[in-house]
Amino acid sequence: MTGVVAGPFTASEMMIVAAARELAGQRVCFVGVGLPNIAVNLAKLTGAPDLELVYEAGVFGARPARLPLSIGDPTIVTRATAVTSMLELFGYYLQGGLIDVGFLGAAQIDRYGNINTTVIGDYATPRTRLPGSGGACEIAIDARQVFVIVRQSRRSFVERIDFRTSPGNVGGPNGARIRREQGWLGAGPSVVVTDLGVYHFDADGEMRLDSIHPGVTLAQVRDSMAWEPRVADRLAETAPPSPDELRLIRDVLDPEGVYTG
Amino acid sequence: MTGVVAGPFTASEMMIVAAARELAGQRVCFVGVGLPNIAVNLAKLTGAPDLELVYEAGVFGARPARLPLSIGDPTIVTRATAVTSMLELFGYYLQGGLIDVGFLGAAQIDRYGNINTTVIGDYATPRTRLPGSGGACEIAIDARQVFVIVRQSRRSFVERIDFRTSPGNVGGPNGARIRREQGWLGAGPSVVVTDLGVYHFDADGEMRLDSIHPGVTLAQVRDSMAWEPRVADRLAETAPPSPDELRLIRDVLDPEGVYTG
Amino acid sequence: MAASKSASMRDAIAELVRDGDTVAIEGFTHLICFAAGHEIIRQRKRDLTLCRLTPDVIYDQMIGAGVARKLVFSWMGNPGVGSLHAIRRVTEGDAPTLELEEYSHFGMVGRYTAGAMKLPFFPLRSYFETDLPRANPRIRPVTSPFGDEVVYAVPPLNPDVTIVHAQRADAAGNTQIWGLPGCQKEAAFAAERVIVVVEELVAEEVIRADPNRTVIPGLVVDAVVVEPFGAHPSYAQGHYDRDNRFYLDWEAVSRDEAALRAWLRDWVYGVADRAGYIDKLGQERVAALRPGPAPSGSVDYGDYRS
Amino acid sequence: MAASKSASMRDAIAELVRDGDTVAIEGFTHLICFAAGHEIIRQRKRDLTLCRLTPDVIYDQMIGAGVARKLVFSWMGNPGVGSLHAIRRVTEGDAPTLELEEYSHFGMVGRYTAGAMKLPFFPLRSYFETDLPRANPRIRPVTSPFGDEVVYAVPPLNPDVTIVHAQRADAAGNTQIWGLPGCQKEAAFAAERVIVVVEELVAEEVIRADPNRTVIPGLVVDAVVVEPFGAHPSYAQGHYDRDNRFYLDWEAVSRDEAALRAWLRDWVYGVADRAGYIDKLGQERVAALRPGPAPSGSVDYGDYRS
Repeated sequence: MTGVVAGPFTASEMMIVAAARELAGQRVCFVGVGLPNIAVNLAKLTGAPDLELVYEAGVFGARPARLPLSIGDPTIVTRATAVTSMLELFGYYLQGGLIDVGFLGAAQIDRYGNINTTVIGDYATPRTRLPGSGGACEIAIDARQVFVIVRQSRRSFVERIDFRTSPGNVGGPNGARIRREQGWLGAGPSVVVTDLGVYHFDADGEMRLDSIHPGVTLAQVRDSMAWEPRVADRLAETAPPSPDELRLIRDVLDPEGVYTG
Repeated sequence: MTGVVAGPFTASEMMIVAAARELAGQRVCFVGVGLPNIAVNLAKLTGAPDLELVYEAGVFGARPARLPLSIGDPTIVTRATAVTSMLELFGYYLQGGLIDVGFLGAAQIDRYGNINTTVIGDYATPRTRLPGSGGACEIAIDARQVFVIVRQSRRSFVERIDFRTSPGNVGGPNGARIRREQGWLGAGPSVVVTDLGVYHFDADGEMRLDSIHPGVTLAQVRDSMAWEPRVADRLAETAPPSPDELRLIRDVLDPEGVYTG
Repeated sequence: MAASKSASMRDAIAELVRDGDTVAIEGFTHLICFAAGHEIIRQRKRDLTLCRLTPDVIYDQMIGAGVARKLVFSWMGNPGVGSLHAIRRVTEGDAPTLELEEYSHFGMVGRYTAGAMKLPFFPLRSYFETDLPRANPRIRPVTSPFGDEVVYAVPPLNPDVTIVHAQRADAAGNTQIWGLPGCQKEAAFAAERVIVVVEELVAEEVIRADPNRTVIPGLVVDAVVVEPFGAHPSYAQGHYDRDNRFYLDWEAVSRDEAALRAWLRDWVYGVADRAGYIDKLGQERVAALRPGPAPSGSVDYGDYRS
Repeated sequence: MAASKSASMRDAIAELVRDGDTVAIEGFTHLICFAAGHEIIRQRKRDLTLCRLTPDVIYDQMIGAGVARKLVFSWMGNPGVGSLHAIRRVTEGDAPTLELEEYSHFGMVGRYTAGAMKLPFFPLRSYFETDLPRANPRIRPVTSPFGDEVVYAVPPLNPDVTIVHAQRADAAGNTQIWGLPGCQKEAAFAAERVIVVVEELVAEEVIRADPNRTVIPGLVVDAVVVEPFGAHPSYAQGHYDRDNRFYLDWEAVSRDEAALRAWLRDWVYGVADRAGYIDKLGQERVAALRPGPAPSGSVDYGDYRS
């Protein structure tokens, strides 16, 4: 990676690159398909060559011959080192504590990293019926840490989520205590990567803006969330994608621009 | 099968034949190796051709090319229709309620069919340390019915067993109620085949001698047990092994006389 | 040796799926039996409770056709594409008409597992500090008898009928799957009745050559239906690819109730069976989904006879 | 790609098995790693808690050699032959010196499973109306939160080290087994450290050709030891037969403490490693245990790249 600016890049590319960099030093990652899949594979090719991938569909050690189009893509099975039943995947791998980093998306997220992917509106008579938990609630509890990738807006970064599908730092300062007392395996969300910036969490469990992406203003960030964000004392500008990172994304990982266009 | 007497036969052969006949009409049988294995295979060749065998070691639909020498014999795996982990064997097959008949042996058995295979003497400082439950306690609870094969003596047919490893009809009349109230899948022991005779159980859960083997006297039976046995009003003599049954045992199932000599 | 359980899809569904049944068509992204779903629609079954971790396009079609009164699930969506609009239409707004009972993936897996093991509950470390136990009172805390730790529990799920698609089975129902196994084994063992739908019916000897490959024993199988390409537009590892175009196209069909009705008329009611569906799809499209070869290689079980 | 975990048996046992550890050498009748047991004896490990559903001849040897202070098990015996007399000598009479913690088979399987799943307990329908919960206070009743049914629970078992014998693995520890899988997978996932001992080290490509055959992923494996014939006198499906004569002969050895000491001197302390043991056993005896061929046949995973 170099510091050379590589010319224009998309918001998706910036998100992928920012997430990939956060994976440096991590060992075992639980992946769905889409942006996390590309981020994880970029990390393997750059700062985290030893990263081991566990796919939610039941694959360990995938060696896809093409970019998987969905988590239902047979290319992640052929020439993998292991495939596994859902009982073993969720029981032995995830709940068994083998996953260092899990990725989550979000329809709504609050300042403590609690996530809603269930309904918008009332549960019984929702305005919008979302997909539900899937494995998200388990990832939030069992993965040693959680990375969230989400596009930021006043509809997604909300003061109060309509339904808590996946617990983040719960109610703030007490989050860590709750996790510890209830014997959770995971420490909760550690990174939120959006199209505008990168957040980490303060010791009391609240999200803190640590860097904003090139070309993004703090005002834009504030306009795209429902609460007044904490901002790092020394707010950084996210280093833009390097030529090498962009080349890997565009030529190797998503040559048809399915996810990154 | 014919009624023709086939000349001399061993006590083991009589036990095998008597057990095999009891299997008529049964569908799925849980087998260990030894006498039950031969009995089950004899039943398949005679009165219970549709019997399906589940081996405790994790094999369904075995087609052994030789008589298995132990439950640890690879011949039961090659050309079976399925092999399975212990979790699935005990969880899905046995506790899942798929087993119609399970076989148990016994170091001690009482009049209610409760069985000890754990210790003789005090548990903490035993005179004899026996193998323990293995799967016996599960078979006794989960198999729809249980067949016991045991050689009879004052040491094995006792007034009070030293340790209850596998529950039979528990305390007698209340046994069926206990099984029902606790939601057991199995109805408990239904047959006890010994070297002297065949027992079934009365409605109140106590063993009843229904037939004695050819050449055995009722006095002999009484001398070989520690309680005064109930005897059927019309005590039968067990039909001796037919020539066909003996031929199958000697020529096909155990040509080297490993178990039946 | 064992009696044949071979049946046509029509007969298998007619005899084994009854109005009001709880039905699971399982398969996590892989081996989803669209063929059975379509036959259930064609036979106009009603009031089904449909169970599945990931109600995807097949359940959108079935619920759009009106076969179900309730859905038990953990994630509903058109994977990689978006929403299931037929399901959303009956679950959103002031008067939803489809009852929902919702878990997480591991919760659903635990339910099938408890069902297969005849356990009164399955414990798991999910649901802490979430709204799911409030939304679904069948997710309940349970205290460990060792150290008083509290975890959650889900109740057993024992479908009346589980339908599993597989690469191959013998006539007795011994069924082999390779690629993602999902939770088909647990769903099958948990069920009262099991229908296996296969790409290929094989001789018993093929199954017996590799007993570790057997995922579901004939012991629990009631009918074996041979229906090549029966998992389209999902995939069967080694047989055909996911037809991604279908999933993309479904978005527009599913959004528009009239389009959905037209689709069902053309592709389900309007064809007699799966063969008719495939004819309509066209050999070119089918052929394009065939992968190249990637053989597993053979292992030796050893012939033990001396 | 992944770093090699290849190690000699000597190094693997020296580095990964420590005095006082809880050790599981699993394998239900199949793939019992006698080679690792002997190395543990040779290195004079002490105070081990040995876990295993079926402590058979290998644990009789290890306990006879004095490596253990405790045994956690469900059935102890010399299968098809009789008793384990070395174990009986330290568990019978007025002052047993080996501590026992005893379950049933499903109880042990449930313990490993709870260990693998980090569950505080595993529920099961065993132990009703038996003396086992009285003999072992770690078998406890648990009430279902659905309908108040009471079943029993066992606590998780998380060995410090699990040792698994297998037909083959790659250098990263991705391990494939065919034939009886026992509960090796659960015991491995539950363990802090895992040693895999294989008949054959194979290229990663062999493993990747058939990912469904992988029972233990390299992810949980710390060392891969190549030790052909390392499961003798038990068997490795497709590689060699059970050496039944050994089990029969063990009866006399095990009954007589002096004979056992002599046996350990000749066959364990007196040989440097497994190769020495096999030399001593003789090529004729080894060759007689080889089965004929029984190939599984190959299946097609499909090459998906377009």
